[in-house]
Amino acid sequence: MMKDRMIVQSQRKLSDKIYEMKLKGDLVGEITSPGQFVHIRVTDSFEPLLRRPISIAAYDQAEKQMTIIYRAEGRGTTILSEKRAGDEMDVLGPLGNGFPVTETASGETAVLIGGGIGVPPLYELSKQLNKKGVRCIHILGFQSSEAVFYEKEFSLLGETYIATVDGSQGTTGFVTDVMGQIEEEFATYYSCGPMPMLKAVQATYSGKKGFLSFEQRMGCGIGACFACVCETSDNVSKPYVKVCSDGPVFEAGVVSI
Amino acid sequence: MMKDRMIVQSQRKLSDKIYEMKLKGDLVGEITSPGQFVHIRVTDSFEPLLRRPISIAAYDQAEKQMTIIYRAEGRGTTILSEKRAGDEMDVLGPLGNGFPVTETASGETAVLIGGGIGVPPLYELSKQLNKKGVRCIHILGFQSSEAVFYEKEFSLLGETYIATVDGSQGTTGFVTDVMGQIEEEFATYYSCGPMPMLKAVQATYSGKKGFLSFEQRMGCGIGACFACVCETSDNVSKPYVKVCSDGPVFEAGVVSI
Amino acid sequence: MNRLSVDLPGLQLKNPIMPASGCFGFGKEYGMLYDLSILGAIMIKATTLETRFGNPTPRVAETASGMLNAIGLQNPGLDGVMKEELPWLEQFDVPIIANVAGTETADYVEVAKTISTAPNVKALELNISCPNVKCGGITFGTDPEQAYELTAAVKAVSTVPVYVKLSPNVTDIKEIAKAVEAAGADGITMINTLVGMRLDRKTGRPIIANVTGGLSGPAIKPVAIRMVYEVSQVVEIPIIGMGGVSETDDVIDFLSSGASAVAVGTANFVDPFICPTIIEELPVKLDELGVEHISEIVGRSHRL
Amino acid sequence: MNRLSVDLPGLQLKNPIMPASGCFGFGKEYGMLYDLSILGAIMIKATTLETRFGNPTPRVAETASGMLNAIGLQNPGLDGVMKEELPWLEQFDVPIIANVAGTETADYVEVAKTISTAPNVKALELNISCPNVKCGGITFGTDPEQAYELTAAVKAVSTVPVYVKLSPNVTDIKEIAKAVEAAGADGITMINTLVGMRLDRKTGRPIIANVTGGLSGPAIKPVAIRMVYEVSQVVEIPIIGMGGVSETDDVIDFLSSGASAVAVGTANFVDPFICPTIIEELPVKLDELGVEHISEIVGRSHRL
Ligand SMILES: Cc1cc2nc3c(=O)[nH]c(=O)nc-3n(C[C@H](O)[C@H](O)[C@H](O)COP(=O)(O)OP(=O)(O)OC[C@H]3O[C@@H](n4cnc5c(N)ncnc54)[C@H](O)[C@@H]3O)c2cc1C
Ligand SMILES: Cc1cc2nc3c(=O)[nH]c(=O)nc-3n(C[C@H](O)[C@H](O)[C@H](O)COP(=O)(O)OP(=O)(O)OC[C@H]3O[C@@H](n4cnc5c(N)ncnc54)[C@H](O)[C@@H]3O)c2cc1C
Ligand SMILES: Cc1cc2nc3c(=O)[nH]c(=O)nc-3n(C[C@H](O)[C@H](O)[C@H](O)COP(=O)(O)O)c2cc1C
Ligand SMILES: Cc1cc2nc3c(=O)[nH]c(=O)nc-3n(C[C@H](O)[C@H](O)[C@H](O)COP(=O)(O)O)c2cc1C
Ligand code: FES
Ligand code: FES
Repeated sequence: MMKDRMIVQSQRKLSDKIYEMKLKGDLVGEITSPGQFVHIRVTDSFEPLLRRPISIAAYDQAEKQMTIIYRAEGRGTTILSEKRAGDEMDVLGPLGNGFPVTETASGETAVLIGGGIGVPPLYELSKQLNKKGVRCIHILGFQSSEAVFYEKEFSLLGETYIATVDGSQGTTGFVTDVMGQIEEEFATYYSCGPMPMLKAVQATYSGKKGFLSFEQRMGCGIGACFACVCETSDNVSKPYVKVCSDGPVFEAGVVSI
Repeated sequence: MMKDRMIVQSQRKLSDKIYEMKLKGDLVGEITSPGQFVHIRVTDSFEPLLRRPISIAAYDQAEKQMTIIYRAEGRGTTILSEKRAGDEMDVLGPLGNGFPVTETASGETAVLIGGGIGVPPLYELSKQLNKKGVRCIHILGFQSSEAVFYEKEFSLLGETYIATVDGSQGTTGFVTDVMGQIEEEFATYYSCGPMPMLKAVQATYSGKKGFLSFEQRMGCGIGACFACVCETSDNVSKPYVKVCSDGPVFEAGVVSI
Repeated sequence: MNRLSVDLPGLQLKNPIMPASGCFGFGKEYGMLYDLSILGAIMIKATTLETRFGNPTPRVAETASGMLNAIGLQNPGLDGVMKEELPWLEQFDVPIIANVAGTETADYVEVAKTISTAPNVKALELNISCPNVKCGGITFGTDPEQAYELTAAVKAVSTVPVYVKLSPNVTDIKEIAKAVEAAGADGITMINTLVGMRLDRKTGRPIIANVTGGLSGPAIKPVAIRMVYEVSQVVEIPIIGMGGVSETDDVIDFLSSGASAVAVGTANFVDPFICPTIIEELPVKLDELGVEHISEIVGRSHRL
Repeated sequence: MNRLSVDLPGLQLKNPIMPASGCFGFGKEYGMLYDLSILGAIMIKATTLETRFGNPTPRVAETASGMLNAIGLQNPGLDGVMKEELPWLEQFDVPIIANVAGTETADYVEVAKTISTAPNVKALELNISCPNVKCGGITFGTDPEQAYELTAAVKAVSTVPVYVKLSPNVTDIKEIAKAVEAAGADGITMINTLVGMRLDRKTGRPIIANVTGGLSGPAIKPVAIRMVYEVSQVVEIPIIGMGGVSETDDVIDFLSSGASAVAVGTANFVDPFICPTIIEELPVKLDELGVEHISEIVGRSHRL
């Protein structure tokens, strides 16, 4: 973990309100797994005050470059979307524990299920699983076709199913509607998305080995403030976990949802 | 008075912490006299919250362009100094009543006395007086030679004396030290600068016709909030004046200093 | 149907937006920028019995997302307001809420009695919460009994409904609210400013000549929203909410927390067109929220 | 001579800078970023008698130049703090100020008695001002008599000096300060958070699951400075000031207003290196101000 002044390399709009930004800096050298995140200070002023947690969507340690993909919705992410190549930004990271690539063996199949802005960290995960010889199936859920991004990038890494709530692209409905259609055997699943989706995914694949990445509103991002706790299920020894430092990725069943 | 989104045409550093910025917009069409000011919102965010009052240093109505000169000291003016050509800014103005050019007749002499960031509005004033055929003598006070700006510009418009507190340029001391040396007759004086300077100028030239431009911390800038009042001298009928809407320029003797 | 209309004691508002007292003078300056008839109402600058010059300057200082002021109730006095300011405002089709201030009960009563007879004054706003005057003002606003007495005394003489403006500088604002309701107040306006201070970095001395000032602007909005939420659940009379309103979403927040209408203070200095802008944007917001009439969102933060 | 040293009851500080309680956990996380021995002191997270899970999430929400929190005093309980957290902190050359919380006098007393015996705990900070727990906490902080009783009870059992942490959510903070001084408090820490609220824009419901939260950050600094200014003039005991400190200039402001040392809370989240940065910059500021030792600026806002 370090605080780095990273340099914006590029900024591009991918779809409705969704932006992809490339950043360069020494921080990249410390990333250890896909699914870790960074805590970004979008301005040097004190308004907006807090950092914004954003997942690392891809990284290249040789180039010291990483990619983030985010939705410009509120005040902080809107300011983020106005940065241009060459701008400097205060980035804290890498934070947290990402998806365990080791949990799926070469030759096995993994299902990666993402919803909305939960999709980005699955991209680096799929790249690493592919590299290892794991077959990846991607199920990506969005509100509508205008919100879809990185479909082509994922397709290059494995079968990719899209679900949209309004039916404007792919299957009409939720990722779980696609999950029901997949008949193949698989070893593990990995998922990132909004809480109701994670809940549905865990229920649908109950009994399967899976890893879920959670979101919570954060203060410090490093485990000191107790803002981001989740209660654990009864069968876990600790009463709570912190999303920022114990997670954001937990094995299915750990967090009570 | 209007609220205009003006476009930054250029930004350049003149001396230690002093910047000159040119702005373009319809607002320029409404300027009626030198010494009026604009109230600038330096950011679209709410931090810093308040607008900053800055004098109009020069304007060109045909080109819809005006110049401001300011010291980047606090939070607001520092943000101002980071603007680049092409940026848009929310500017309210022109505000207040400026220096009366009419009070000096063609062929007469006027003394213009400025201190620090009180110097800028005297530039447009001198241009207009010159145009009218008034002979201008400029006495400009600064902290040190590093803070001096627009000496050449003023010299082209008339005799120009510099005083610096540390003696690194021109007369050592204050503008009043130069004023004592001027032996010529003059019809009027015009002054802008910090309160202690205005006080000293008014005392030195007591009995003379003069016009002083005042500063006060402001809220609204248009006369509604009563932040910027000054008490008047006993011989004036109103008990107070507002710097923003009654001033910033008052005839010597009106404001109690 | 007007989707933005609000009916309150004495006040038939075209829309729930009005400039807050002290941030709009008596309307003349903003009247040069837009037609004041579009406003829901206007809360004019505090009026006292006698002319007041107010506090020495500096009277304002900026703080993080906020500002301090210590104007000290400068105003032309009851006479001047009755003879000059209110008649001038009659050209506009807009109800006036007269902010009444004083140092003791007798002044409040005298100002209230007279000013409530002005034809365009449709309600009074009893200022028991001004932190910037030495005696009177805030002391009435921090003690439930004194607040009760003063409200009752003013109610007895006013010919128009009386709203009482509460101070946030108290341990329990609900108590003061209940006291003024019991005394017959027709409505509550809240919040006035929080008492704060800023020092000069070089000298270490207070910037505001009056030493302390009232904190307003976006910084205080979370406190204001909390207080409106609390008070609206313990009184039956309507609330006009304020404190940091700077954009249309803030109005939605105040209404949701339990206010029936909203006043805009400091934001007028930041953007002199903020009131007309909000009034224009409100119907669009209602569409986004799927709401037909603005009254539907009042109090939704705590409605079941 | 160390230009930054500060001597307070029980505390010999290398410098006046310490992280505020609840914003630094028990030091482990920030300890991964820098050497905790450089700090003046550490105010650890509130310790209660039993383990507490705290409030449901969301527990934080951002506001203009500030944030709300309603953590609800989550902590491992007295036992856990005594056995794990405090021993871990012993590796650093830094005095610990233990923040003590509870719901009734008996808990406070029991926690205080035990925790004051830990070798690195040099002072207690009695938390009578936490706005985020249902009973206890803030009620002790808003009533001078209860504040007196509790302070006296804790003083009777503590083996180290006791500082009392005051709530800003009161009509007159001077009264509470005088009460705890009379009860034997060795110092005062102030301010805790202002009670505030933020609503979700779509639903209109409170974002914080606990409904209200404590407002901290730059937004509250003017209120904090005003209160330190007021209290430092009516008590003899020293004050550790806090509320919005985010840069070195803010430290100068708090010292000028009358605090002898300064705690940094929310700013740690914005910049995890803020404490070391301020400590590094302080001597430069002293040079700029032409001051040899930091104690010279304490209280200069009201010194003659
Ligand atoms: C571990 C983690 C990884 C994330 N990765 C991504 C990503 O790769 N791409 C992406 O677009 N988004 C991601 N998010 C969500 C992202 O952090 C929020 O969308 C963002 O903080 C909202 O900020 P804003 O300025 O748009 O909204 P505002 O409404 O201005 O935010 C106000 C406050 O609420 C917090 N907040 C609001 N929504 C969320 C949320 N959903 N989760 C956490 N905090 C929130 C903000 O951080 C801020 O403190 C991630 C969240 C977490 C916790
Ligand atoms: C009518 C008028 C004309 C002016 N013309 C010029 C000019 O041409 N060039 C120039 O450099 N400066 C001018 N000033 C002064 C200028 O407004 C301040 O230097 C500036 O507002 C400081 O802002 P900041 O962000 O640097 O400081 P901060 O310390 O961040 O300011 C905090 C607050 O204090 C106010 N403030 C601080 N100093 C002053 C001051 N001296 N006068 C008024 N308000 C102040 C700010 O406006 C702001 O509200 C003028 C002031 C007035 C009243
Ligand atoms: C410069 C200024 C002057 C004010 N004068 C008055 C006043 O005369 N009477 C009054 O009741 N409130 C006065 N207030 C308080 C406002 O009406 C309002 O309650 C407060 O500023 C909070 O709203 P805001 O954050 O939108 O400004 C004044 C506020 C400011 C900033
Ligand atoms: C997330 C968070 C947790 C806090 N927890 C505690 C606590 O356990 N005990 C306490 O006395 N104060 C607690 N506080 C209050 C701070 O110690 C401090 O008094 C307050 O935040 C004001 O300072 P700041 O503006 O620098 O944050 C907490 C504050 C925050 C933001
Ligand atoms: S965000 Fe502070 S503990 Fe997780
Ligand atoms: S700044 Fe508001 S009256 Fe002058």
